[in-house]
Amino acid sequence: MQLGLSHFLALSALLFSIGLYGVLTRRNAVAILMGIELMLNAANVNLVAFNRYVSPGVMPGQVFALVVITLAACEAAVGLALVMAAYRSLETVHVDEINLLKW
Amino acid sequence: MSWALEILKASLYAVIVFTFAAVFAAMLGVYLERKISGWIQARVGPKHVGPQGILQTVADTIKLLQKENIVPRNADFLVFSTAPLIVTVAALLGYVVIPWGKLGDWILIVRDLNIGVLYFAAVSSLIVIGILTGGWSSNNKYALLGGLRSASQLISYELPLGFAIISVAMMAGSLSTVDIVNAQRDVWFVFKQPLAFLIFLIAAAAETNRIPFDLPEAESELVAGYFAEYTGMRFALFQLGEYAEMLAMAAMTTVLFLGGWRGPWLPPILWFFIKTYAVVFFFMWVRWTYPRLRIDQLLNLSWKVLLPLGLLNILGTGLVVTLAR
Amino acid sequence: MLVDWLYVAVFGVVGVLLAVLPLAIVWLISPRGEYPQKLLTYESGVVPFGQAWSQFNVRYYLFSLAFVLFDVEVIYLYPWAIVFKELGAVAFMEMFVFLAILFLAFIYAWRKGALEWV
Amino acid sequence: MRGEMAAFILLAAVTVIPAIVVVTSRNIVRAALSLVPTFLGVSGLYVLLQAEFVTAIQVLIYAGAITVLILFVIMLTAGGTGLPVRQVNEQVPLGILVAGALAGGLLFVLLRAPWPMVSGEMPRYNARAIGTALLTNYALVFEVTSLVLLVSLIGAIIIARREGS
Repeated sequence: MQLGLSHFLALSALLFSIGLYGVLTRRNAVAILMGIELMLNAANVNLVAFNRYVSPGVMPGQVFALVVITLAACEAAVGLALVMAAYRSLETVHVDEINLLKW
Repeated sequence: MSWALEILKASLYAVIVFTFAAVFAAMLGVYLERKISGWIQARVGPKHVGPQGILQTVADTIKLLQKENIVPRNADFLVFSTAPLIVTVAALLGYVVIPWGKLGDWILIVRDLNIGVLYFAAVSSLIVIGILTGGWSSNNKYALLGGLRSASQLISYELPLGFAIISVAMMAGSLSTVDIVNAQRDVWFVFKQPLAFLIFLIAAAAETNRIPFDLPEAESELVAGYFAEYTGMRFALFQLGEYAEMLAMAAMTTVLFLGGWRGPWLPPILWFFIKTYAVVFFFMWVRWTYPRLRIDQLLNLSWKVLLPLGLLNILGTGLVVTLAR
Repeated sequence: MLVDWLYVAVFGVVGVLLAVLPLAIVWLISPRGEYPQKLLTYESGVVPFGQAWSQFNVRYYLFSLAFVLFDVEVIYLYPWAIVFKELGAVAFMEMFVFLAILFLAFIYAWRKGALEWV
Repeated sequence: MRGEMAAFILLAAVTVIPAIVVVTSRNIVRAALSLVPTFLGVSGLYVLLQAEFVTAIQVLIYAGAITVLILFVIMLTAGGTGLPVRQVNEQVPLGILVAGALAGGLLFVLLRAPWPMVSGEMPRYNARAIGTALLTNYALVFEVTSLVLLVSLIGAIIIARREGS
């Protein structure tokens, strides 16, 4: 069987679902961020795979994969800063205990 | 079939390079370190095993092979055992893109990747993970503190290192190590990019945890830093990784700034080793001459001096090259 | 091109195997004698107290934060560095603007003391 | 060709199995460390897709920088393995259901859609092509990226810094 676009798409769908599962079930905010990183990676695999099989020769997919990597880094930096701030004032990193705005 | 053949060839290369690193980087490196430190401090250094103590490291290796591998009860076993492997393998992966010399038209390089220097920077950034997790998994306060410090130091100096590499890539117009050496046919880049050379040298010394940048393992305050709990062969793997990385950094300095294998009269391989070991000697000389920096001085040097200088150097190079076009 | 990376992959795998080899030798020939004191965390020879896994200062985080964001900047410098000669003054101006904006970020981090080890 | 397929299957295993560890491991540090093989596996996939430059960037940024940041935060907050605390919330069955349904739905759609496939090779000098694209067609994207970096640095510093110091 020839290695083709569908293989990569299937793998990225799987990776995305795993990431989603992590985001839905984890209590630790850092672990939720790790799930989000997995999902972003899945999206990146899609971008680069489409670039390879749908428009080889021009680079939009890879350029936007770079942009997604940039945004993932920004997201991680700001998200983890929020975790640090929450930990400092509430002494917990568990999202179900960070509920000051809820009553 | 050709795939199997390539894998076989690659494995052979890997074994050769690994042995080379173990012998030339670690064993010879440790021996040279002890001899040079002795010479600088007006001592003799290792003397008894073999002529001039040349077999001292071999004896040490055999000794380490017989040592028990202790894993502390409170340590995280899996992470504890993986950490030295990460450091060693990440250091060795960098050797793939180093061009050791030239025999006729045949360049002695495992693989001339298109993105050679970027690849080198990428794999050496993996070392941080090994050191950080090694320090963490020991469940030892000093080791954890050493690991955190080491990680902050390594990541801080990765940026100036990258900037220095980029300045060279700008001059050569390529990221391949072979292209970079070929671009220095007339003038070595150390003369065109003296500032980048200086930045690279300092950052390389810091990346390999050499004194004056050896805070992570500062014996007097942190016992031994991130590998305080490691014994026997696992400890030796950390050492191997560190010395392998030092040789790789010295070789990379040679490739980027000192014209690689280029030089008159002598064969290219010899030139490459002369230059590389000159850089290694420089690292050792600095190590045994200067006192250790304080951690705030260390981080200030990287963030407030080298980083802006590196950026300005890139902009200046860009301006000059664009205007001279 | 794929062959290049096959070499890298083989280097990784063989590297791990060769690094495990001495550990296996050690496991075969080294003496083994376990008693509770030996498995204690060494620290500096004093009996350790408490867990080492405790909270550390936030300043470590500020450095790694700045590192990640500037490292991302570096990935744009690499492709620029190898093509800017062909593209001429426009490419240089684009990078100049890019770096100028990031220099603002750098100055901000400096002024706010994020690069300060106190 | 069969070699590529074998490499893909191997890389898929290297990517997916640690990814499952990432979302299920009760030890938070091991979960974070499992991110490393996942990221390296994904970078291997980029190699198969002839995207050399993105491969190196994936290793440099994800494995070398973001993982370190995550490890730092784990060590600076909870500190330990997280084993003594419950790591999952009460949505586990629901999570399995949703993730499974999403995977099924995505696979159903993705594998049936008639993608306009074009055969061809990617440019040999990947980084060069990306650089040209970034500085010409995508110049605006490139400049805005630096603004995003500036804003997130400012935001993160404001959030993470202790007040009054």
